[in-house]
Amino acid sequence: MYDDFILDKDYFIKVVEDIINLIEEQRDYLTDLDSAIGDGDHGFNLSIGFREVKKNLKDWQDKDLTFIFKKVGMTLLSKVGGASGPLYGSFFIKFGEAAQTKNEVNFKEFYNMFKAGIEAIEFRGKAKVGEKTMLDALKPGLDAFKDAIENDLEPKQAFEKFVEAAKKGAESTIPLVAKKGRAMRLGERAIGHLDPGAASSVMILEAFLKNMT
Amino acid sequence: MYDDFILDKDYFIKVVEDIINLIEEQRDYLTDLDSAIGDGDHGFNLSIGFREVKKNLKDWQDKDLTFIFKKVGMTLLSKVGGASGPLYGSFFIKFGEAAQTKNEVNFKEFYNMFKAGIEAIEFRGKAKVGEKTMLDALKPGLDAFKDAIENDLEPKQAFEKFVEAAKKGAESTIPLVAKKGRAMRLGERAIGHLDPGAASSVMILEAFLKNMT
Amino acid sequence: MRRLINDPYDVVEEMLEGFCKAHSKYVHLYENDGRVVVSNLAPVKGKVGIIIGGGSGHEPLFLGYVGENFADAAVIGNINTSPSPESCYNAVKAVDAGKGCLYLYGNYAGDVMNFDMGAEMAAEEGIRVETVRVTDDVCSSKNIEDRRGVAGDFFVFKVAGAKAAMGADLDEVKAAAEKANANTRSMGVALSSATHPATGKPIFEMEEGDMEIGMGIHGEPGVRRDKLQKADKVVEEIMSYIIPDLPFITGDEVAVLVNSLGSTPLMDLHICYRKVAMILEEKGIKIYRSFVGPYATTMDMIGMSITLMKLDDELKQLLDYPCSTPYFTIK
Amino acid sequence: MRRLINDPYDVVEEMLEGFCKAHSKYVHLYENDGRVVVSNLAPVKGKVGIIIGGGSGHEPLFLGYVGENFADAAVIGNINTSPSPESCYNAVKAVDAGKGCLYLYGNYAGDVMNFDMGAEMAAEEGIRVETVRVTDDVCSSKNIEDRRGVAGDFFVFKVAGAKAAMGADLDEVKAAAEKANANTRSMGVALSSATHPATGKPIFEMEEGDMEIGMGIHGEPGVRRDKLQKADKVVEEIMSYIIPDLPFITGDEVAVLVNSLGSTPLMDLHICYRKVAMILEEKGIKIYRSFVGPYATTMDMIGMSITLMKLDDELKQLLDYPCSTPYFTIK
Ligand SMILES: Nc1ncnc2c1ncn2[C@@H]1O[C@H](COP(=O)(O)OP(=O)(O)O)[C@@H](O)[C@H]1O
Ligand SMILES: Nc1ncnc2c1ncn2[C@@H]1O[C@H](COP(=O)(O)OP(=O)(O)O)[C@@H](O)[C@H]1O
Ligand SMILES: [Mg+2]
Ligand SMILES: [Mg+2]
Ligand SMILES: [Mg+2]
Ligand SMILES: [Mg+2]
Repeated sequence: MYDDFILDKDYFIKVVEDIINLIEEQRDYLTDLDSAIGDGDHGFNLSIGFREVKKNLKDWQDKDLTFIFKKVGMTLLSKVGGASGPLYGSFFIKFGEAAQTKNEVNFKEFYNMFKAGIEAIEFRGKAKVGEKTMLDALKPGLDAFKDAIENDLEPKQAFEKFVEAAKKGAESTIPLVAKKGRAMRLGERAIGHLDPGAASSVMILEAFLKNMT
Repeated sequence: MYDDFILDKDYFIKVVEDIINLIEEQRDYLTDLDSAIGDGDHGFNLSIGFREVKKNLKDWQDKDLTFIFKKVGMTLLSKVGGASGPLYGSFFIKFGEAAQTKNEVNFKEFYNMFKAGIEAIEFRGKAKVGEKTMLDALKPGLDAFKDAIENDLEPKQAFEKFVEAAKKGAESTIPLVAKKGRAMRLGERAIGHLDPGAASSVMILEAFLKNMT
Repeated sequence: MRRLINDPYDVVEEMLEGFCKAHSKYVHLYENDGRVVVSNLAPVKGKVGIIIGGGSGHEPLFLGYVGENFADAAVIGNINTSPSPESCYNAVKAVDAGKGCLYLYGNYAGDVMNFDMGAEMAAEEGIRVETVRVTDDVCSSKNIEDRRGVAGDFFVFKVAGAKAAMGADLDEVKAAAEKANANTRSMGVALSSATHPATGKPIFEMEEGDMEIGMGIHGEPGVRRDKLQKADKVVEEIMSYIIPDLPFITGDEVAVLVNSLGSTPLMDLHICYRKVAMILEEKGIKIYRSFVGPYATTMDMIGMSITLMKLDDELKQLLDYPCSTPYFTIK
Repeated sequence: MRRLINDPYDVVEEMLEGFCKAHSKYVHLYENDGRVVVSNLAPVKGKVGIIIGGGSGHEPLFLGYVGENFADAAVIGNINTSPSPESCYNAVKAVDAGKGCLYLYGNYAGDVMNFDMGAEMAAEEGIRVETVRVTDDVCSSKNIEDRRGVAGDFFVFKVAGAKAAMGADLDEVKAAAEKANANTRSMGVALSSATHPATGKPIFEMEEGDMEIGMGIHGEPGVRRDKLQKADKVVEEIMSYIIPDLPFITGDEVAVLVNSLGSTPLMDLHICYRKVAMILEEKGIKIYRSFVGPYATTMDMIGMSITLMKLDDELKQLLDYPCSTPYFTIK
């Protein structure tokens, strides 16, 4: 089942376009989340990066997935900076690498791309679940995705589990004290606020889901 | 009639005390007037000066009127600065000098004190009536005072004419374009606002009137 | 109110106490007058005494420029208010080295009266004191001698300080300062009022999102109030007043000062500077040296002013002349 | 919004363009990277390369301290956001003179990740890059290595810059910077938020009349929010955190920095400095040298921070060592 479920380049390009639009639309919302517990710029940071991606996406489209996502990642890395630049930058670079210069991937490969990307975030940021970061969304999400695949759920259903669990994970950051990033030193005062990076992670996953048929 | 109307030291001390209180009470009002057309500090400036007068008045009381008003004037001169410091400072110094080291003065001498004081303001500031300054209150006031004396009005009545004309003069600054002081460069925009120095001048005169029996 | 102060009636004295402690390598308070900040080097033998001053609230102007090869003393008034005649006179006593003194200040009615009285007192003692009043604010009057002094103070003071440091006599120092003043033009824009510490209120009203072109450094109203425009537009408008006023023309060399009125980030100042430089380049006016930062402020006012000084060889040399003060140093 | 800008997405580039024009005597943009501000003297033969950097919005930090005997390059991030790994690496390429380079920056998750990646890239080229992260903000964590860097950056950078200028090797420069960092403690108070130019809104909410003790220079929340107190009270509270933390004790000699977070008038800073000096005097701690002004800001934030650095003979010499940059010069 998973071998036959092919995600082609059109799909990934549409996803990237959707992410670009989502980040632009949600820029101020993400920034507001960061105001409460960080330095009030997460949405703006991502929008700087994805505006640059938007500018260049056309030039990359003819190349393979590894190339495209390397470019997306490098763009975030070089234009965003901060915490989210290297984290999402590494995510997309590794995400693309796992596609092994193909132009389309099957569902199992698709899972491996996320696995590689999320591991890159872990490696770069050295955060653990429960420290009130984007990993609180991504890690439980990935686990649920894996479970779903092991239980042979339909591809789209399996990815729905991913997004659902990521959402739940993001919400789980609300009552948490932050242990990483700028919010770390907030102590008790971080409690009651959704982590902005967790929120943007969910948005990105939703763009992947939305374009899945 | 005017020779018998004696103003003694008690009178002058009470007047100074009243001015001190008036300036404190009206500090923010005068400052607001100055906000509209100047630099928003006239009341505060005068209150700095008269607070210092208040501190030292006790030490001067045993001396003659010339000494006392010299001290009042010097205090304003040295503590207020700005435009109103030298103007009111010179006023009080010359006002006192005209009392010729006496401890009390008759009404004619009283008139001469104001004449000397107001001339000092003219000399220092080089302003003319109609330039939207304190002189617009003081000059017509003094003229009316002089007329009243020439027409043999009762002393208190004569001084009422002074204050009345000064008030009218102050109000006449409202439609004026300023030609001196900070408001000078306001052009048309000074129109519609009472000059703060004219307003404080009227307050000071009112303290003289109020204590007259 | 968003000011860090104690009793508002003590702000000037407490500031001076803090200032003279923090910068004790450069300055001290004159023993006979707590409103006179004196350079530790003054009186400097064989040098004309350079005395600057005016109201408080414009820091680092005036006291920040007292030190080596700049001003010998600053006379400090209350907020937005000229110092007293006595203090102006005491500054002369503190720094005169027998070569006379030069008073330098912005042209405001209050300052003129008080410094003039100070000069009269000095004259009675046989000390010669000359005066140069800075009149750089182009929009403050049609008549140049009626104009106010704003951030151009900095250029005129710097030039006079250097000329005196080079050993010139009083007439020469005065002539250099007058030339600097004659060659200097400024204009500003305010985006907010300033907070008077006594009342805790703005010294005038201004809506967020508005700007006032031509605002003075005491909050004196400017030429027009409007909705805030983009930085480039604002700079264009200001430059359109400054350039034809002198006029500055193709082939001229200028010093540029983009000055913060207090609360404008260096980021914004440099964005403005970028446009100033572009306009000057377009007009073929060469920038010799530039200064960007808070040089003459109005406490916490948000806003910016642009100053140009047309240079000749003497002014270049004087501008570049090394000096060392708490808030301005050239190596 | 009360900011003078054009398109908010261009603020950093336009600021850099203006900055490098205005201060072209000192700096230029690296030809291969528009986010690397390089000293005109770099690479300096025989000298360790001093590279500082971080997000924009803290001007004059970081770019204002690039010049002679201070930093060789500053790497510039977006507002409140670390620069990219590529730019951190490019800075090394721009200034390395064969003696290796030292990265110096405030200890923030983003900066650590990006500079570390830059160092990895340099290592691949065989260039040795060491790192000292400034951790002076006492209230940002119990563990010193988790603490953020705030205005203490200035002291640590100054010390490292001087040590490198004296010809020390990379290990010695790093050791001096580490000593400076270990001896430095800071804490601030904010009276307002700062305006993010993109949103035009404050980066966090703060009522007029409130203050937040311990606020970070990116607006990270502090230890408590309360009604604004008198300056002396605020200083007392901040000092009560700083002094026992190192601890600073009787007989110590210190450098003091009273820093504006952007929109605090020098008047208020000196009123605060006065109280700092009184407290130190009481405790028998001697002030060796003081700095008062905007050294590390948060755009237009109103607020102030206090930094103390405990000195020994070496640190004194390094602090006093002459340097010349657009925003800090010692003659
Ligand atoms: N070490 C880390 N590991 C994983 N995620 C992190 C880490 N540090 C920060 N983050 C994420 O980054 C988000 C903040 O990103 P952003 O505001 O763009 O960067 P900055 O903190 O530099 O301003 C946080 O909400 C958090 O989810
Ligand atoms: N040349 C002058 N002659 C007479 N009065 C003047 C002159 N200049 C200013 N004034 C008066 O001084 C008032 C302002 O005083 P104040 O606000 O205390 O001083 P400053 O203008 O220095 O702030 C004006 O309202 C005006 O009445
Ligand atoms: Mg952030
Ligand atoms: Mg006034
Ligand atoms: Mg005034
Ligand atoms: Mg940030």
